Amino acid sequence: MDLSVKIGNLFLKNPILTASGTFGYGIEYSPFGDLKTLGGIIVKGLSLKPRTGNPGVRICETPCGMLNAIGLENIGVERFIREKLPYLPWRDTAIIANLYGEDISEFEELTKIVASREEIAGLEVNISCPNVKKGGILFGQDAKAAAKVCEAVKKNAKDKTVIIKLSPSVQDITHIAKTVEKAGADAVSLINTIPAMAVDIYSRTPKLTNVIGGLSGPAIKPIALKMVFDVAQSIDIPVIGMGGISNVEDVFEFILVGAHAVQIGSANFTNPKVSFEIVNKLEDIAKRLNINKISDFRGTLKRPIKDQ
Amino acid sequence: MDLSVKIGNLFLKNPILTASGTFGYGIEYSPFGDLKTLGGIIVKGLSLKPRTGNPGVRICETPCGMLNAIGLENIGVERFIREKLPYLPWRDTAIIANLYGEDISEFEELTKIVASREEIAGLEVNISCPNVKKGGILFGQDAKAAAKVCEAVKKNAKDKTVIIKLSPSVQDITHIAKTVEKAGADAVSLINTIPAMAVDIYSRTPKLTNVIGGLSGPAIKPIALKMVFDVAQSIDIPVIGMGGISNVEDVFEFILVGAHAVQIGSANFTNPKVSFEIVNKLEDIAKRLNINKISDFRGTLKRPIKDQ
Amino acid sequence: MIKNIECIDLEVTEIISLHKNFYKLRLTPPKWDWNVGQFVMIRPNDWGFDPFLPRPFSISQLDDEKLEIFFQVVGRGTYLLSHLKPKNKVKVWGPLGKGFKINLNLPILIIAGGMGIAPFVGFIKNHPNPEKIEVIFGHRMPLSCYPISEFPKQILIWTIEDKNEKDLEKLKRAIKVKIEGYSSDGQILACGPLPFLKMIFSECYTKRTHVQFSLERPMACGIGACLSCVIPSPHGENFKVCMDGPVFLCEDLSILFKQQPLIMP
Amino acid sequence: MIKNIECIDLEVTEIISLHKNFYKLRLTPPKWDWNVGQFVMIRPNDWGFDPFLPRPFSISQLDDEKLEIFFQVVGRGTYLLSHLKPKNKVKVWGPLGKGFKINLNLPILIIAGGMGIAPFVGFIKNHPNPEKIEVIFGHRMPLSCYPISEFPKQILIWTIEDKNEKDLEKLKRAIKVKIEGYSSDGQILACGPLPFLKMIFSECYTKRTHVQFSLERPMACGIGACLSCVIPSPHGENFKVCMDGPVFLCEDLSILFKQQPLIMP
Ligand SMILES: Cc1cc2nc3c(=O)[nH]c(=O)nc-3n(C[C@H](O)[C@H](O)[C@H](O)COP(=O)(O)OP(=O)(O)OC[C@H]3O[C@@H](n4cnc5c(N)ncnc54)[C@H](O)[C@@H]3O)c2cc1C
Ligand SMILES: Cc1cc2nc3c(=O)[nH]c(=O)nc-3n(C[C@H](O)[C@H](O)[C@H](O)COP(=O)(O)OP(=O)(O)OC[C@H]3O[C@@H](n4cnc5c(N)ncnc54)[C@H](O)[C@@H]3O)c2cc1C
Ligand SMILES: Cc1cc2nc3c(=O)[nH]c(=O)nc-3n(C[C@H](O)[C@H](O)[C@H](O)COP(=O)(O)O)c2cc1C
Ligand SMILES: Cc1cc2nc3c(=O)[nH]c(=O)nc-3n(C[C@H](O)[C@H](O)[C@H](O)COP(=O)(O)O)c2cc1C
Ligand code: FES
Ligand code: FES
Repeated sequence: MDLSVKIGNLFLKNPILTASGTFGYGIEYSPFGDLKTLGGIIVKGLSLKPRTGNPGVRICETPCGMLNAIGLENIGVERFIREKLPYLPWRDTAIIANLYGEDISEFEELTKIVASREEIAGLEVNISCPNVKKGGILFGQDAKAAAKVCEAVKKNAKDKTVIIKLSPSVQDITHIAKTVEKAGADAVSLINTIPAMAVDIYSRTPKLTNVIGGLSGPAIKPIALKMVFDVAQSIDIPVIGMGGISNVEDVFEFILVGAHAVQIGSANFTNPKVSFEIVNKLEDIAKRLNINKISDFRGTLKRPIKDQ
Repeated sequence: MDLSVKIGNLFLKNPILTASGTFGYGIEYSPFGDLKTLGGIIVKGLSLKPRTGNPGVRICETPCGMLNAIGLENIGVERFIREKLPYLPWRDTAIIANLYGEDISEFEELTKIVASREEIAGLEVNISCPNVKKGGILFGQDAKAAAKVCEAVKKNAKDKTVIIKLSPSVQDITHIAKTVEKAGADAVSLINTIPAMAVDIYSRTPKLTNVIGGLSGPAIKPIALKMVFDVAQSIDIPVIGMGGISNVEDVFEFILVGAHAVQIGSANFTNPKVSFEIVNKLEDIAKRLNINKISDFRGTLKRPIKDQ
Repeated sequence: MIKNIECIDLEVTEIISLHKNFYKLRLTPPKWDWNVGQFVMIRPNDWGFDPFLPRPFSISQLDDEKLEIFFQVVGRGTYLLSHLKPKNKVKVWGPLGKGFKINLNLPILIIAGGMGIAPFVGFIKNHPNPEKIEVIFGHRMPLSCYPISEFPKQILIWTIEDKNEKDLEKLKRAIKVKIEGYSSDGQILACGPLPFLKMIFSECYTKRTHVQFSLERPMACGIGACLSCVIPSPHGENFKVCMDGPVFLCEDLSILFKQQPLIMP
Repeated sequence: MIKNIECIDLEVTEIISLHKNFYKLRLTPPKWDWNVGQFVMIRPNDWGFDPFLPRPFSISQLDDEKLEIFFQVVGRGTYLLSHLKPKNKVKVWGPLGKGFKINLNLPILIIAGGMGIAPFVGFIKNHPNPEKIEVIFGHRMPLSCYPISEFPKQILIWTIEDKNEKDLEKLKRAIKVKIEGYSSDGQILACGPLPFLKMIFSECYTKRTHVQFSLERPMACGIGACLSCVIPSPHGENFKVCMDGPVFLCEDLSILFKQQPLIMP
């Protein structure tokens, strides 16, 4: 059974990636499975300088999902390369750096740093974080800014695959997708979390100290699926889908609507073995679906017969 | 305890309305409670001519929510007035007509028809339905078009309160809210359902015959709450909040972030008595919250102390 | 106009497994006037928000001792129902829809496919003249899954396994022959999966035989409010399966089964 | 670097209610090397997606017979946990975090507030020299809610109800006096709600007494990956409560409790 996927220069042995911010720097999950079996690991968003993130309460549970307002806490790209990367099985699985910059020049510098590392297989550019004051979602909501970030990264990325991570908080996500495709992106990934909030009526306070957070988990899966479906039909570069994927059926749902690969996010919290378990189940389901290659299934959604 | 709310010329004895499309024409729910006790009833979306809606499977369940693609099936405004309105307790509770037109002139005509009926207390203008080919969400995503619909309705609405129902599928919902405020809206209501989809991997078909549907239910509550919070801070006219409200605590969450009133939608399906039960519990919770008037609670969300 | 519908919290009194995945759920009985073919919406009180929607089930039996539902586990909702325990509380609204119109004095042919037997269980068990009932029962699962053995011995019951093309042919022939037999003076009631009903429909429609069909559609409200369960009707406006049905006459289903609308004799 | 953490499906063997809303949950025991103060993440296999997140609980006791969690029902998750039945499967990962550093030969003062007693239950019951342990236990609910009566009789235990200002004063005084007593050669371990810990902190911090505090924070992963549980540290970078804690030394908490960072003796 051929489960492999090519995305730009990026070769994935299977379509299962772990989503940025939900799988730490990868190493944290090594007690729960063999990291080498994963299609790839997208590490926590990296910035030039270490960031301490947002103060106070950063997560809260919601119906079939959760809010987070971590605020991109991370140890910075340099320490990541020094302290984490050597312990990751980068020869056997794709390690993808997720990048966050406050402005274009930060993105450029970050890209230069990671593009020179053979251990890093690709870059995911986060222009969609709802939890930071500068950059983040602001780039993702502005087609021109998104294109500029994309060009700047691409120019400095050498042969590394550049994936632009899109925000769902736009009127028409296919417009941004097409824009970054034109700007040279090798792939897009979607969706990042959806801006949302939760409050406590008795204390009259927001549940997150940051007031606003990003919604993730199964609650958003139907929204994510539609966006992936729309984007996959509107561009020619590969689409990496995510949003609420929790089991192997969900994976194939995203592939059915056109995704080349997928990312497992918040589900890692409900079961730290889930990404490994999903990888193990891929072949089984593929057999049940009567497909020999994952790509035979991609985008094969049938249109229903309209008259009942 | 004063639970009443004024929204334009509209007087509600309490802030609980039932959401359009989830409470039929009202009469269907009379076996489950006294319709007169409700703050108001917003009836199924009405069009000039009867509509048969979308073919095939129209709903499906999703994590903590549901998709629908009814496609605005309704008996048309004339039959509604003849066959349903006389049986509704319009002297004792606010009956609000939800209007759907394919173009401005249809909205004008619809408005003329309902504005002349003393039984109808207010109009909710649906410029946000994701399940129809013409009008609907297209008006709601275009500030200029939204303003035009609003002006056209307002001009013909006589003294009826005009509520514009906003779509969440925009980049910045406060922008549309401000635009319709300027165009004369007496209030806005939000959110309508979020475009979404679901698929079956074994048959490779969408679960809805219409492919795309609108997501509603508790899954979207955190998104709705944030939008209501944002809109309430950006305009001076009242905001009616909805999206996943399922119990009386949810009601106060929306009031806490600034809503004047709320609508109970999909929750009516999980328990046909829920809207009545929520009305009954309002005073109890208000007491626990130490408030004498609902309006004392409105918009009193405290900002958290940032350093933990 | 509004029938005597109510929404109440009932208590589970018993849950009986006939076979893996086949269950009888018994609840404290409400006092309802009801017809065979009517249904209830069920939602256990401890479901939280996921699963979200209630589930529709035929009233299989309702007497002074119990409201009984006969169900098969087919997905998450029915799986969770099968784990209910005595004393668990369940929100139930009903009796919903229009049931079968039955004349107890005339012979009755029941054509049921699989779980399509559910609405008839109590009726068959309690009919004053069981020899008036004949049943064709098409099934894929072992017979022990269904409460067939509880039926009075006087009832003529033709059980036909439906596993392959040959079985299907046999079933078709049996249905054809029996329908002809009942076409002049009997009553024919049918319930089962859509393809099964369609097969019966083809037999009866052109011959203009009166058959009553009970349909299933995805439902949210069960009371005609959400418009999720509709099917096209020959009259232009849609039928709401939950209110106008779930039981329909043959001629009502001409559009659904894609025949020309036809005036029945 | 990575400790011996595993994620396994355990079976409920017993669930014992001490009092309304207070439960001991017993699971089939994993074979773990663990410390007092370490915790597990728990998620019953039948939770579906709602509630979504797992729940953190201190390991109250772990021996050849059982892994025991002592918990209070405070919300939906713990409510559902209290309805678990023997044989139900529960996903558990652990042992997580860093526990208390304990020298069994030295006298120990445990200061616990309410459910803060949970991590100490097994330790107190199984200590080879129970006379070496002294406990200050502040509580709001009746004593019968907590497994206090199971403790060996040799243990000095000061139970202080904490219902009003006066009680609180009494509790404060007791803590102050005891902390002084243990400051030179004993060990002090504290666990309880944040305001309770802050009170202890004020006592020990300026006097530079060594106290080990166990903290609670909302958690998603429990293993240092999600960064949801962090607190500010005096070293600039945040502490992850799930990995760097949940047990911290007094001097680690100066920023959290808003004192100036201070070099401890
Ligand atoms: C009027 C009526 C009477 C019924 N009587 C019985 C009965 O007596 N015994 C019995 O076993 N089943 C009966 N059904 C079917 C039963 O409602 C479904 O099997 C059940 O809802 C499936 O739920 P699930 O969560 O296990 O499956 P899932 O497939 O997980 O359900 C997901 C969603 O699809 C809907 N759905 C799935 N299958 C059906 C279906 N066949 N009909 C309607 N909605 C469906 C569910 O309501 C739910 O919203 C009846 C259906 C209707 C409409
Ligand atoms: C390391 C650690 C050890 C713990 N040990 C115990 C124990 O031994 N016994 C015990 O009864 N409780 C213990 N708790 C607290 C316990 O985790 C919470 O009471 C529980 O998560 C509440 O869940 P709920 O769904 O009932 O409440 P809800 O308030 O409905 O929970 C909603 C959300 O808030 C989070 N949350 C709520 N309260 C807390 C809290 N105090 N700490 C962390 N997250 C919280 C939940 O995880 C959940 O995501 C411990 C917490 C931590 C962090
Ligand atoms: C706790 C948490 C932290 C996250 N951090 C990042 C991040 O650093 N960079 C990023 O691009 N996305 C981040 N995300 C978004 C996820 O990668 C993913 O896009 C989102 O959670 C939707 O997928 P899910 O529903 O499967 O979780 C984070 C999500 C969560 C829940
Ligand atoms: C079955 C269904 C039908 C609906 N029909 C309409 C409609 O006709 N007009 C309208 O403005 N909104 C319609 N809505 C949207 C609801 O009024 C409401 O905005 C939405 O469901 C969000 O609220 P909820 O999460 O509480 O359901 C419909 C929603 C559902 C679920
Ligand atoms: S189920 Fe709602 S109208 Fe039939
Ligand atoms: S709970 Fe995830 S980092 Fe601590």
